[in-house]
Amino acid sequence: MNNNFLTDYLASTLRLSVPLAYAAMGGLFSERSGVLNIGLEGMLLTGAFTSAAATFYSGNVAVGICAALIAGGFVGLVHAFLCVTLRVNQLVSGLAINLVAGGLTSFLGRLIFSGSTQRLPVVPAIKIPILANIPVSGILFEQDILVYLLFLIIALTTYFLFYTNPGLNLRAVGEYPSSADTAGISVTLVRYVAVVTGGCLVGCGGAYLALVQINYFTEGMSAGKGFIAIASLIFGRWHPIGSALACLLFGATEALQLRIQALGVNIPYQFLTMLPYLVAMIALIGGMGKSTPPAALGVPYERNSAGKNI
Amino acid sequence: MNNNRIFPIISPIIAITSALIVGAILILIAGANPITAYTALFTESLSTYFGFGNTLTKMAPLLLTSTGVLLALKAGQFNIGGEGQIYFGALGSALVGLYVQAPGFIHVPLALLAGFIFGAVWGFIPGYLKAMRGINEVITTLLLNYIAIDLISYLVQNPLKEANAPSPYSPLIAKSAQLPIIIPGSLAHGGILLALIAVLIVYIVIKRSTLGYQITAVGLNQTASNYAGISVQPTIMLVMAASGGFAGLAGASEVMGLKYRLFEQVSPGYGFDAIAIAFLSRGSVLGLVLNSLFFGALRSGANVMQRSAGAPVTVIYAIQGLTVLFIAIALALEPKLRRDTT
Amino acid sequence: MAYLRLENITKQFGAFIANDNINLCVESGSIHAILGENGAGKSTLMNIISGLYQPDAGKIYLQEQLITINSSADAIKLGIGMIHQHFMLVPQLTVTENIILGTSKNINLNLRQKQVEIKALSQAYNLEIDPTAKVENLPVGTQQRVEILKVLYRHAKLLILDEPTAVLTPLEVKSLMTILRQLAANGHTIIFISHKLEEVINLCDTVTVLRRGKVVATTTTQQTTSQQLAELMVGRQVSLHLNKKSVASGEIVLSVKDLQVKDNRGVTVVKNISFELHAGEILGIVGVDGNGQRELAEALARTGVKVGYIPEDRQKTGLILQFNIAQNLILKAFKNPPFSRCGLLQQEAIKSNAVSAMEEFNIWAPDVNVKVGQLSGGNQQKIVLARELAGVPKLIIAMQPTRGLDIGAIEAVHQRLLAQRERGAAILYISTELEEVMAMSDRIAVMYKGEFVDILDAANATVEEIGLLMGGVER
Amino acid sequence: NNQTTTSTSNFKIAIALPGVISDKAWNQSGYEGVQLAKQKLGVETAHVEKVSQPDQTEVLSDFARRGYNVVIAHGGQFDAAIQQIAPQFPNTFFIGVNGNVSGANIASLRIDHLQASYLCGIIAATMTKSNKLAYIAGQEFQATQEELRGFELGAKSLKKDIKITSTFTGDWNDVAKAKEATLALISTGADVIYQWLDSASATVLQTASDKGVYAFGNTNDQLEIAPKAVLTSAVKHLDVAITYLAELAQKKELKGEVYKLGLERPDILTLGKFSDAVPQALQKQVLSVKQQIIDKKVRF
Ligand SMILES: Nc1ncnc2c1ncn2[C@@H]1O[C@H](COP(=O)(O)OP(=O)(O)OP(=O)(O)O)[C@@H](O)[C@H]1O
Ligand SMILES: Nc1ncnc2c1ncn2[C@@H]1O[C@H](COP(=O)(O)OP(=O)(O)OP(=O)(O)O)[C@@H](O)[C@H]1O
Ligand SMILES: [Mg+2]
Ligand SMILES: [Mg+2]
Repeated sequence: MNNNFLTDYLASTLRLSVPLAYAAMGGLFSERSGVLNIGLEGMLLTGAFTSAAATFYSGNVAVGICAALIAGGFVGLVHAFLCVTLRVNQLVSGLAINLVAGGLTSFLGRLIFSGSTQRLPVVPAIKIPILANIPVSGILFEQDILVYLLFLIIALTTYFLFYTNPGLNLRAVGEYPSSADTAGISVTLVRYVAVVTGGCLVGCGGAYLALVQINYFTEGMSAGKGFIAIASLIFGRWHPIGSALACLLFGATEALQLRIQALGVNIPYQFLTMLPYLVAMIALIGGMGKSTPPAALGVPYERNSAGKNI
Repeated sequence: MNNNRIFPIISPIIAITSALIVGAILILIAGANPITAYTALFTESLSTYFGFGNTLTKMAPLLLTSTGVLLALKAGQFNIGGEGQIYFGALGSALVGLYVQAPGFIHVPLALLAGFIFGAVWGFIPGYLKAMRGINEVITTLLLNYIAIDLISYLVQNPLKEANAPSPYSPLIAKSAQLPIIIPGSLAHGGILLALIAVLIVYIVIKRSTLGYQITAVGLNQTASNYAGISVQPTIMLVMAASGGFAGLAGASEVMGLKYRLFEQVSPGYGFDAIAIAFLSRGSVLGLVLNSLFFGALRSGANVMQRSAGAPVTVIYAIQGLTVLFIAIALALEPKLRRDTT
Repeated sequence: MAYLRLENITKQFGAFIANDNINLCVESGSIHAILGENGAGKSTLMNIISGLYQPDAGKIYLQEQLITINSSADAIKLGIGMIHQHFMLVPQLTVTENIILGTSKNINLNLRQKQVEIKALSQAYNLEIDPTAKVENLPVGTQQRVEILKVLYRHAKLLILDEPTAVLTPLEVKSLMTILRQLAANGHTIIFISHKLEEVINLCDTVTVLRRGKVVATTTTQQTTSQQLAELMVGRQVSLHLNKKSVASGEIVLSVKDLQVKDNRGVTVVKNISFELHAGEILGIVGVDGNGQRELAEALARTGVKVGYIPEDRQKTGLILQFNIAQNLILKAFKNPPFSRCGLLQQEAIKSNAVSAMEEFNIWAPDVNVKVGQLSGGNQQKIVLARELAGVPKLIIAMQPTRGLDIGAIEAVHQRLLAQRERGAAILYISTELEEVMAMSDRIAVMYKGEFVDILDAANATVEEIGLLMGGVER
Repeated sequence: NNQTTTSTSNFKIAIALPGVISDKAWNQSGYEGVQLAKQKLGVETAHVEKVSQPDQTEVLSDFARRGYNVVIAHGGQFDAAIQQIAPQFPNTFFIGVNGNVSGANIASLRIDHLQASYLCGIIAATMTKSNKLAYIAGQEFQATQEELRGFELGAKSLKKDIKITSTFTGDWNDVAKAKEATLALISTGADVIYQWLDSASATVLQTASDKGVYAFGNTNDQLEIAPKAVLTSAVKHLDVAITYLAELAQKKELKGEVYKLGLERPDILTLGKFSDAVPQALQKQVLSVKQQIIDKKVRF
């Protein structure tokens, strides 16, 4: 019973963190390249919707996940086009993406899923032999493909950013695009690739939400997770592992507050639902504070002002 | 030369038209009539007596909050916390409206002041953390939104709840603390005037005052400001507090002018609309007024389109998003177009 | 044989012609200087050669082959490397990361191996550097070295150096010259931009002078003198020598005893500094960049006395580039009358203040509403001077006040400061330009590792002596 | 589909909904209510969804101004707005669903939530093995509190020491959170769950099914969603209730009072199909209590 409780807690923490972490990783790619991405919420929703719709029609979760990946990437492409090519204000572009995605997914959702409850096939869990038998933490090795993929993505992103040439280019573009430009790197290309890749990842997070966690699509089901992902990203100082840990913190406190409620502790529930945000706030104040964004974050790059007063 | 005058008007019109065309397709798919819907949208929200009143009613909180966002922006701060500050402002004014007794000419300003101060407190916290501790204000303002919303939810459900109310809201605030209706018979209340006054004040402060100069200097270059003897940190804290204060006034005007009580969902996302408004206005105070009016019309038009044309709310949200997007694009392209034609 | 040849290159920014029909020929293996006032169009032309800008008209020949350079990547492929006037280093990255940026098609960074390569490269060219250091923690002089290594690492055959010596100490300049000569001897072709005519005469083979976007002369350095070049650049007589009047030193304005300053990482960077400064006196402070000069200046600037402070970095700390001239001129006094009344700005007073400052300080701009970011460095510096001297300060701290300025502007700055001295101001003149400090100062303090190793009388000091002290050699 | 249609009767009703009409629960039931009224009474209808609280007064007054005879506000949160608006429009009847207001032209329609949840409480108390029951809803307000109380009373009528914990997610949209909340309840030992959620309802039932615990359907007969888990459902035919009041209004028989409709109107409030897991004896017992409630022998 006690073991079970812990295992459940761990599993719940993980499930609550996964969509956040996908979104945060997606945001990380975009923001490390210098493109602000407040549209994570809309991208999550897009991923959730397309994965559900594609699975609904094809009956195949793999198709659903791929669709979410593509749709997320497409929204990323739109964001990149707006921010990089047209130099639209990046904050506005993100907010607009949230609005459009919210409206369109609901609209299409009603067209596609009207009437019957959607019955989607489940994403099977893959047990990793031996490891899955470890008490309590064994639950980490009894997850579905998207969770393992996430672990891989976090590791790969870390490796990519700090140990590869394209990763170096990405960081340089986000910090000082003129420098990258004079070194022969295409700022535009790097930003496009980063934002689109980011979109794909966020789309995956949406797919997790719709296919794994809930198994159907509902309107507005991202419910603010995109914004929490942004908070995690900043909290984690735009570092993949830091951000993932920040997501875990949000997931863990959320899971905790739900358990406190479930145990019947006599605290008004509003104080419990605010717990994750409160904890994050306290953690920020308690010294984990300063985080410096990539220097060029939010600034469109224009070559004619290269090297000039940025 | 002529082009320079025409573009700022033409390009938003093209943008809005494009959004409406895309929207029309969606409305058609949904099985409603786009022409009826759009006729309703425009005639109602801008040209009829009550419709315009509704637009103004929506405009008030948007204008107040976006004024706050703009002010923070001038000092280089991103205030994403308008939402939470609105809730806190609403709380402040409701407390004064509920528990203080005074004649109207004192009660109204007092309640507004309380709204301002409560909002200011909620803006000051991230301001303090940013200025003194270097903690990114985007994340703190974002987190404080959630905390404020939960806190108000608790308060209206427990200590402040009206007895026997089926849903969490407070009792009515005193008559003396209510803002007057300015367009008789409609819902348009004194909060709109308040918003216009606030905008005017901010305009004067930014454009004409030494404080505005100081704020702008800090926003543009903290290092240089610091060397010139400007106290950068107090400026940031002050501006963030004031920014929160304006959002707080938005909450106060909703309580005192529209609902006459504190309720659970004070803001359905005004804080985020305000960010878009502030950015689309590109620092211009007049732009703030026009954009708030436009967003107000769009928001009240959303209800109208549903009511009289049966256009589904989902499409309306999509149209709103597309409009914001296309206007942003138009604004971004404007300098290019201008260059090409001259 | 001409390594690089430009034919009728023209570049316009809006209506403004930055480069006007420029013809230029750089011989293979030579060091070619480009001279010109601030804003003459030197950087623009170089940016065209390095692919950052595209010319509106004209042709570029490399080794007599017509080429088009559409991007920096193209230029790098063609063996053209440029060290930009404003450094193109990512402060948050390490030296190695900056140098290898964009050079490898491999996925893996192989940072370890690259560090070794760069260490070797730096030793080969005598450009000592720590490959693992973060660029933002390096003094500018060292950053310059990184920039040079960056170009060498890319195997550039044509090196363009846009004002590379502006931030270097005399010793560093000397070693840079040696390196450049060595590179030229090895077959590299070099384009060298500088405002320091002595350097040009000493180092370069040929020189082209630009004025207002046009070539006004091309000659060999043997056939010309500093004085001639100066006149070609400015188009009028320039005095290259200061006439410093002797001023009787007055009361003590500043007295410093055992000053200690810690930097933001908590390291003590200024140690036990004591000195006195009199009215009408200029105390020069020399030293290799990064020996605590900046921290000393900042600490003194904050003392609260009426201090005029000319900071090292005019663009970041001296000015608000997005503000116009008039606004920048009131940055320190905006709260005082006549600029402010009842908390409101008085536009008339602000404007007339700007108009008279522009006249008095010879600030060249169409009007007072021009954004300072669009002015040349010289004019920017004059605005800083105009503002800092407006308060009739008792103490003036000038840090690298002539960095990057053309000779005309340098002359103006020097004259201003000397006039202040005559008025009775006490001046702290901090610079890495040894000769300039020696010419300006009454006494010279040599700073090394945060300490004054000695304070000398300017009249009797020699360059050699000071040079040794700067290197930490005690007498 | 949802367009305004003209009809001969010239009687117009409108509904303002706080959420989306596709939530398969509360808001959808309100929307279906006016649809049913349109079909059965031939009235003209209109609706507005996602009416946020600041918009309530605007929406209600606008409908009234357009001459709608009946304006239905779907949720207790509209009560304050109704009181504010109704006096200005004496020719329009305002109906607050789940509301608690009455007046010259104000009526409220309340489903007696307690009654159904009381019966479910009895079933839950019998079926539980851990003696721990759970209640989960999106937010706490009068109606959800009433339901919780009914559930509690029902359960305690059988077992005095039974434990009931409640969870509120705080966000009706956050389906994922609702699911985790369910899992949290289950992991603390609860083995029968009563839920009142909208979009998240199905996921709660499926989760219960996966974890091998019992649950109740709400609003609709939700047995089909998770036949192994759902014991029965508290079926609320709000559409019928709304149509009923609309009909009264059309016949000018609607009074300014709170209409509390309960089990005595099986077409409006009733229990859904029992699952096979519920023993026959228990079914009988519950049905007899139900009769006692109808006969007013059991009161709350
Ligand atoms: N990006 C730009 N946009 C518009 N005009 C520019 C731009 N860059 C340069 N100019 C114009 O071109 C002229 C030449 O600038 P450039 O940078 O080439 O001068 P420079 O000779 O390098 O001066 P300095 O000695 O100060 O470095 C300037 O006076 C300016 O008016
Ligand atoms: N964005 C711009 N638009 C127009 N002109 C510009 C712009 N940026 C720079 N300039 C012009 O380019 C010229 C040279 O600029 P630059 O920054 O190279 O000045 P500088 O004198 O070299 O300054 P520094 O002291 O930093 O070396 C100036 O005359 C300035 O007017
Ligand atoms: Mg230059
Ligand atoms: Mg220069």
